[in-house]
Amino acid sequence: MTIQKENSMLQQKQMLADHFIELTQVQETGKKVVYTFVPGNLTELIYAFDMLPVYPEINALQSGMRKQSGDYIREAEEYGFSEDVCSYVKCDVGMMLQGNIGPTGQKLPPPDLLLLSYTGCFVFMKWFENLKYLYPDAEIAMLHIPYQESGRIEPNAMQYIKDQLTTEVIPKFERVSGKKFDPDKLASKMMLSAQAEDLLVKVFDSAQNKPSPIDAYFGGVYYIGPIFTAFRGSQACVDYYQELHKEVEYRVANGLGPITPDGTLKEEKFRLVVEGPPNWTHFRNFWKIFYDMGAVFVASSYTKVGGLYDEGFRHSPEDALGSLAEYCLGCYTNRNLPQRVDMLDNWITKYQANGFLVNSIKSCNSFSAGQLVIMRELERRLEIPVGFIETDLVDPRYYSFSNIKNRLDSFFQMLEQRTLYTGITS
Amino acid sequence: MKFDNFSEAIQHARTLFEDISFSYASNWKKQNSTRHIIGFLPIYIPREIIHSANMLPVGIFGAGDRIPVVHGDAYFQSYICHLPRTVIELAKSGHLNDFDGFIFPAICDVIRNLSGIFMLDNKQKFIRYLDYPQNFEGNVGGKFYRQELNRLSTDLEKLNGKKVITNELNHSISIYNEQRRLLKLLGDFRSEFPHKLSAVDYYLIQRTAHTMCVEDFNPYLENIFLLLDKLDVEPEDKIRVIISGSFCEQPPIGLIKTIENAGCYIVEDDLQLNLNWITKEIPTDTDDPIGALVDAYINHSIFSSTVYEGDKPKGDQLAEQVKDRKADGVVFCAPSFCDPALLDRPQLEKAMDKHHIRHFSFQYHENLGQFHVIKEQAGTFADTIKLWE
Amino acid sequence: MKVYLGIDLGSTTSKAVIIDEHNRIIGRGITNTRSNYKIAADIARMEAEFNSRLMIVYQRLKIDFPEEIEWQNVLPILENRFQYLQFKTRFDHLSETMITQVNQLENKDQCKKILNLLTTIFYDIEESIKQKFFTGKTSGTSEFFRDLFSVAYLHAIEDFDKTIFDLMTAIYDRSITPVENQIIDFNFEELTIRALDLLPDEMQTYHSRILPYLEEVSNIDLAPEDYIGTGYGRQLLPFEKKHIKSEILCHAFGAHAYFPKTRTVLDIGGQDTKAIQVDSQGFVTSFQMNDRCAAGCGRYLGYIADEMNISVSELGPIAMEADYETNICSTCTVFAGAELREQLNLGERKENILAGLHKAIVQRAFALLARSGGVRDEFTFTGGVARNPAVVKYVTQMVTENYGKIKINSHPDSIFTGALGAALFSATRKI
Amino acid sequence: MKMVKNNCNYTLGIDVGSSYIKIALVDYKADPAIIELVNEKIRKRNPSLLIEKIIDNILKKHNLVYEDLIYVASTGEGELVERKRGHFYSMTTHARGTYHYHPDAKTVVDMGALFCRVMSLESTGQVKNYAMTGQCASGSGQFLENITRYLGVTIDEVGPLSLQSTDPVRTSGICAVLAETDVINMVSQGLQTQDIIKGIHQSIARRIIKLLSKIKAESPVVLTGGMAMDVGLVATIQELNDEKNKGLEIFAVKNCYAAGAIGAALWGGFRHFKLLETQT
Ligand SMILES: Nc1ncnc2c1ncn2[C@@H]1O[C@H](COP(=O)(O)OP(=O)(O)O)[C@@H](O)[C@H]1O
Ligand SMILES: Nc1ncnc2c1ncn2[C@@H]1O[C@H](COP(=O)(O)OP(=O)(O)O)[C@@H](O)[C@H]1O
Ligand code: SF4
Ligand code: SF4
Ligand code: SF4
Repeated sequence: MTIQKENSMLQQKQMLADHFIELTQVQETGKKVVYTFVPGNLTELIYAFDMLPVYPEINALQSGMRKQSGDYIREAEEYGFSEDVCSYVKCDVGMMLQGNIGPTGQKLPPPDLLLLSYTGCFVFMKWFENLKYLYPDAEIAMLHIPYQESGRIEPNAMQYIKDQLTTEVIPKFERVSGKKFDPDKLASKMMLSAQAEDLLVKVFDSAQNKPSPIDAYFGGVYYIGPIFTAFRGSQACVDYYQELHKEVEYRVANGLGPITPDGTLKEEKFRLVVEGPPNWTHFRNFWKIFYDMGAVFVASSYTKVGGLYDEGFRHSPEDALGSLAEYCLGCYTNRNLPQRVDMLDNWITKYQANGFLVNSIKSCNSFSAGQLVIMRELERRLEIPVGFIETDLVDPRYYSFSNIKNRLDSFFQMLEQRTLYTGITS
Repeated sequence: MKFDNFSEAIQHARTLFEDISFSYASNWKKQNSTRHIIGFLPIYIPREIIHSANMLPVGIFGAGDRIPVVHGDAYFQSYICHLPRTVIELAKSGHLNDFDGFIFPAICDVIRNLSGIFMLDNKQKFIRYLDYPQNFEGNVGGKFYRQELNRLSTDLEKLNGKKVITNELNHSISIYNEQRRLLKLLGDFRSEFPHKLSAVDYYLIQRTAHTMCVEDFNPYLENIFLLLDKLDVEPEDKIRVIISGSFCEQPPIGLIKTIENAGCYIVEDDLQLNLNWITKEIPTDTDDPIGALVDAYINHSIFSSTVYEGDKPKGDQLAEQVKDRKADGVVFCAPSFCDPALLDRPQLEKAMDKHHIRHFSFQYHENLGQFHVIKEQAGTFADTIKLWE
Repeated sequence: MKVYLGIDLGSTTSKAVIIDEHNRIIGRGITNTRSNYKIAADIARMEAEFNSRLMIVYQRLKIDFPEEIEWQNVLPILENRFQYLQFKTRFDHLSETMITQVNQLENKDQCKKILNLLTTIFYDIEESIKQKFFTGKTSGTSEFFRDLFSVAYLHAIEDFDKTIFDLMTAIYDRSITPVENQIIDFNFEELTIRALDLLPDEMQTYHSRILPYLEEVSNIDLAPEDYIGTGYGRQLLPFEKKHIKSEILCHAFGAHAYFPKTRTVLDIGGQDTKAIQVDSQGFVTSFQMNDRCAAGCGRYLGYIADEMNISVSELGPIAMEADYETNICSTCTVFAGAELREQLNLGERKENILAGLHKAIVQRAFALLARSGGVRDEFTFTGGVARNPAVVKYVTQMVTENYGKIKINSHPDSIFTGALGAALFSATRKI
Repeated sequence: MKMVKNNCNYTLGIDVGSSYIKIALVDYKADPAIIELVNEKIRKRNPSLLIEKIIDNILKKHNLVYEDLIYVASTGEGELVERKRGHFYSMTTHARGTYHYHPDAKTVVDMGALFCRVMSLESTGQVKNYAMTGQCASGSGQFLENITRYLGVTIDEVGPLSLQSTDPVRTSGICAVLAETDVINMVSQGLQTQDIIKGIHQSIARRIIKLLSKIKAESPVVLTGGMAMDVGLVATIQELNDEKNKGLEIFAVKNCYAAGAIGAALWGGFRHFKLLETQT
C-alpha cells in the first residue's frame, strides 16, 4: 500500500530531505539551530537570522508514523514522566534520550536556542522547561502569547508580544546567531509567506466541490506540512503550493475525489468535518476506515493549528513584528471555545458536511477539554449527526482498532439511515 | 462569632467546607444590593481588587466527593482531571446561582477551556479568563499585567457601578496583608507542632479563608490561635513531609488524613497556594496600588508549576522549603491528568535526588474513596525513614 | 409461514427473536453459551424456534377451543416441563462427564470418596432444580443451566475440607464448558410429547387435545425469509456483511418498537453499557459506550453474585431490602468484591452492601448517559440488567433527581431488545 | 496448664492478605530463626476468626502460650488483627523477609492476590524506591485464579503447564472479570490450555517488567508473595527480562508466600529490643 505520488508530494519530500541534510551539516556550515513549536511559530524570523528550525512536535509525529513512539514514550516514562501527560512531550524526550535520531535516521543537532513560543497550549511551556534541563547548553527564549479570552485580539496583547519580541526574543536570536536583526530580510520572507498562504486557502476551499477533490484531514496533514513548519517564507514553499493548487484544480475539473493510499476515492458517500488531531501511530489504518466507507473530510480543525488563513489572516511585510504577533494570537487553540464553535459551525455549513466527528486525543488537554461541549453545541445548532472516538497522537497503547471501528460502524450506519430517511443527502 | 473550644472552631470551618451551596456567600450578598459574589478557580487571583469593588471573592476548588457527578461527565472525557466536572456539576445543579461572575486564572488548558464552556453556558454572567504574564520584566510582562488588571477592574465596575479607587484598594491590600501574615503564622505553628494542628484541621482553616469575607476571617483566625495555645497533645513517632503538586484539584480529606495516619506529619503543602502566593507585605501607602499588586506578582511570588521558572529552578526552591521546614521528605501528590503538576515531576524528582531528599509520588482524584495504595506507600515511606535511620 | 430472524450475540448471552410478517414477535430464545459464536447463535435460534412453535400451538388452541379459558395457564406449564427435560438432558450429560473425570483421578481412595459424595449431590441437585422448574420458580429465559447448576453445586460442597473442595471445583470447572458448548439436537416433537406426560394430574385432561397440535406444529417450516445478526460478537459470525448490523442501531430500533416515544435508551448488558439518543423514527442520533472494563456492566453484578454464591437474579431482590447504601469505594470489580468481603466481616448487612454496589453501577451508567447527551423523554432502559429490580430502582431515582419528570420504560423482555431490533431491520430491509 | 517460658525470643508475624493468611513463628535470636509457617486460604471465611484459630494451633503445636511471644506484628491488611503489638506496611515486611534470606537482594517484587509491589533495596535492606499497581486487577493473582477456574485447572497446576507451552497465545490488558469470555473464546478456538496460561503469564510479566523499569531495578531481583510459587510465571518474567536485555537475575525467595509474615516477625523482634533499649 503506497500513496500514489503526485508531483507536489515528491516536491514536498525533497524539501524535507534537503532540510534534514542541512540540519545534519550544521557542524560544517556553522548554522545555528532553533527548536520551536508549530502553532504560532516564527519561521520567518528564524530564517531572517539564517538559523534552522526544528519542530519537536513534528519529530514526535514522525516517530509515531514510523512506529518508534511506543519505545520513546516508555523511555520517557522510565525517566519520570507520568502516563497521563501529553505523549508528544514523552515521545520527544524519549527520542532525545535514545540519541536524538531524527525521522531520516540521522542524528539531529542539539538546539542552540529553545524558542519557547507558548501559543494555545500550556504544555509547550512545561515541555521546554524540561528540555532546558536536557540541553543545558542551549539558550532559551520565552515568548508568551496571551489567550484570546474575550474572543478578539486585545491591543495590549499585541503590544505585549511585540515588546517580548524586541526585548527578549530578538536579542537572544542576535546573541545566538551572532547576527544583527535585519527588518528588510524579515519583510521579504513575510511577503513570500503571504503568497503561499493565498494558495493554501484556495486548496482548502476546493473542498466545497462535490465530490471534494481533497481530504482536508488525512490529505490535509500533507498539504499543511510546508506552510506550517520549516518552509514558510521560502520560494520553494510557494512553488510547492502552486503545484498542489494545479493538481487540485485538475481534480476539480475532472470531477475526481481525493487521493487515498489505495488510489482515487471512487464514491463520495459522506462529507465530514472533524475536530481534533489525527492518530499517527496507525495513520493508514485509521484513514482506511474512512475511505473504505466513502467518507471524506471536507474540513478539519487540526489543519488550522499552524494558522487560520482561511479566516483572512496573512503574514504581512508592513509592521512585520505586529503581523507576527497577530499570527500568534490567532492560532486555532489560542481562540476561545465560543469562537471555535462558530468556526466549526461555519465550516460545516460552508463545506456542506453531513456529519461531525470528534477524534479526542487522550493525552492532549489543549484540544480535548471542551470537545464534548463543542459537539453538543453543534448538534444542537445544526441538527447534524455527531460521532465521537478516542485515540492518541503517538501513544500506540491508546489506539484500539476494534473499539474505534465499532463506534465508527455505528456512526456510519447512523449517517446512512439519516441520508436515506430524512433526505439529508449531499 | 467566637469559639471557646478548638473542635467547635474547626467544626465551623468544616461546615463551611462541606456547604456546596455557599450559603455563607449568599447571606453576605443579601446584606447590601451592591454586593456581588465572584467565584474564582485555582490558583492565584488578586483578591484585593475584587474586595475593593465591594465583591466577595470565593474560591471554587471543585466539590470532591460532596456532589455526585452526573452532568460533569458530559463535559469532560475520562482522561481529563476531575475538578472541572464538579465545578460544572455545582453550576448545573444551581449551587452557583448566586454568583455574579467567575474568574478563571491562567493555570492550564483545562481551566482555560472551562472558561469557554462557562461562556457558552452562562451567557448572562461575567466570565473572565485572566492571563498572567510569563515575562517578568516590569515594562514588558508587568505592563501587560497592569493593563489586564485595569481591564478587570473596569469590567467589575460595570457589574455594580462601584469604581476601584486608590485609597480603598490600598485598604483592601492592607487587610489581605494581615490575612497573609496570620496565615503565615499558622503555617509556622503547624510546622512546629504538627501533632497539635493536624493537616486536615489546618486545611479546613485555610479553605475558610477562601469562603469567608476577610473581615470575618481575620478575627476567626486570631480566635483559633488563642484556642491552639490551650491544646495539649503529645507528639507521635512520625516523620515530617512536604506535599507538593496538589495546588489545583484538591485531594480528598480522607487522603490527607491517610497520609498522616500512615505516619507522615505534613509540615508544608501547596493545597491552597493562593494564600501564600505573595511572599512579601505589599505596600499600602502608594498612589498606585495596582502597580503595587503588579510588582508583588512579578517580583515577590512563590514558585509554582504554572509559572515559567526562568532562571530560578523550582527544584532548588522546593529543596529550600524542605530545609526550612526540617522535613524528612517530599510527597509528590498530584491529581491524575494534571499537566502542570505532572510535567514538573521529573525535574523536581531529579532535584530532590540531587539534594538527597527522600520522596515518593502518587496520583489521586478529588472523589477518590479508596486510599489503600496511598496508605501503603505513605506507610512504607514512614517505615523506611523510621526503622532504618 | 413467513418469518424474520434477529440474533443478538451478546458478550454473555445470545438472544434470538423471530417475528412474523406483521412485525409481531412469535418466539424468543436465549442461551448463555459463550464458546463459539456460531454455536451460540444456533442454540439461541433453536430456542426461539421452540418458543415459536409453542406460541403457535397456543394461538391455535385459543382459536379452535375458545371455550377453554385455561390455555394461558396450561401452556406455560407445558413449557416448564419442556425446559426441564432440556435441562435434564444436559444435566445427565454433565454428571456423566464429571464422573468420567473423577474416575481418571490417580488417588483411588479420593476417587471413591468423591464418587460417593457426587451421587448424593447429583440426586439433591436434580430434585431441587426439578422442583424449581415445576413450580415455575425459574423461567427458561432468566436462568441458565450453568447458573442453576453451579450455585447448587458450590453450595453443596462449600463445607468440605480444602483438598476435596479444590478437587471438586476443578472437576466441575473442567466439565462444564464442554458440556455447555455442545449442541444437543433436541427433538421438539418428542420432547414436547414427553413434557405432556409430565403435566400435573389435574391438567392431564388436555393431553389428547394438545397432542395433535404438537405433532402438526412440529413440522411447520420456520426458516426465516431474512435475518440480521448484531451484538458484541457479530463480527465473528459467519454471516455475510448485509446480514450484520451495529448493535447500537438495533437496540435503539428495538427499544423504539416497544416504546415508540423513546428518545433516550440505556442498555446495560453483560460486558458493555450503551447510552443512545434516538429520533422519532427510532434512528440513532448519538451514542456512547464504555471501555472494556467490567465495572459498570452486567458482569460486575455477575461477579459479585459469584463471590456470594447466589445467582444474579437473586441480587436485585436482596438489595431492595437495604435500609441505606453502603458506600463502595472501589471501581474495579475485583476490588469491589474484596471490599464486599471486608464489609461483611466488619458486620455490615449484605443488603446494604449490595445496594451500594447496585447504585455504583447505575452511577457509572449515568456518566455515559450524560456524555451521550443526557436523558430525554421518554427514557427506555434495556438489556439484561434491566431485569434487576434494584438497578431499575436506582435508575428511576437518578433520572428523576437529575432530569426531572420523565417517563421511564422498561420492558420485561428488555433483554431481547437488540434481537428484536435486528429482526425488524431484516423485515423492513430498507437499508 | 502451660508455663510462660522466660528468656525466649519468639515473635509472630501475621500477614493478612486479601485471599490468604500467612503466619510465621520466629525465634528472633536463633539460627535458623524460622520455626513455623502457615499459609491458609480465607475462602469466604471470617479472617479474624481464622487468624485466632491458626495462632492457637501454632501455639499448641509448639507448646507455647500467647504470653511467650515477645512481639506480635501484623502486616498486609493486618489492622484488623486484635492480638497484635505493632503493624508494619507490606513493603517494609516483604523487604525484610527477603533480606533475611538474601542480604544481597537489590530489588524485591511482591506478587499477591490484588497488588504487585516492587521495591529497590539499599545494602542495609532499607527500602529505597517503590511502586505498586493501582486500581485495576488485570494481571493480579486474583486474575490468574479466575482464569484457572475458567480453564478448569487448579492453581498448583498452572506453573508446570505454562512451562510446557510452545506457542503462547498473545493476550494483553484483559479485564480480570471479562477475561472469562476471552478465555472461553480461546478454548473454543481450540487453543491449548498451556498456551493460554503462558500467554497470560506473559501479560502479567510485562506488567511486572514495567514496574521494575519504573523503579530502575537492579539485580538480583527477588520475587515474593503467593504468585512467586508459580514456576511458570517466574520463568516467564525471567524470559521477558532477557528478551528486553535488562540483564537482571530473577528468582523466587524460599518460602516466598510467607516473606511478609517472616518480615513482620523479624521487625517485631527488632522493635521489641529497641523499645527495651529506650526504656532502660
Ligand atoms: N434475571 C436476571 N436478573 C438480573 N440480572 C440479569 C438477569 N438475567 C440477566 N441478567 C444480567 O444481564 C446480563 C446480560 O445482559 P445482556 O443484555 O444479555 O448482555 P449481553 O448482550 O452483553 O450479553 C448478565 O450479565 C446479568 O448480569
Ligand atoms: N500453589 C500456588 N501456585 C501458584 N500460585 C499460587 C499458589 N497459591 C497461591 N498462588 C497465587 O498467589 C496469590 C495469593 O498471593 P498472596 O501473596 O498470598 O496474596 P495476598 O497477600 O494478597 O493474599 C493467589 O491469588 C494466587 O494467584
Ligand atoms: S497537549 Fe496537545 S497541543 Fe499541547 S503539546 Fe501536547 S499534543 Fe500539542
Ligand atoms: S487539576 Fe491540573 S489539569 Fe486539572 S484543572 Fe487543575 S491544573 Fe489543570
Ligand atoms: S478495573 Fe477491574 S473490572 Fe475494570 S478492567 Fe480492571 S480488572 Fe476489570
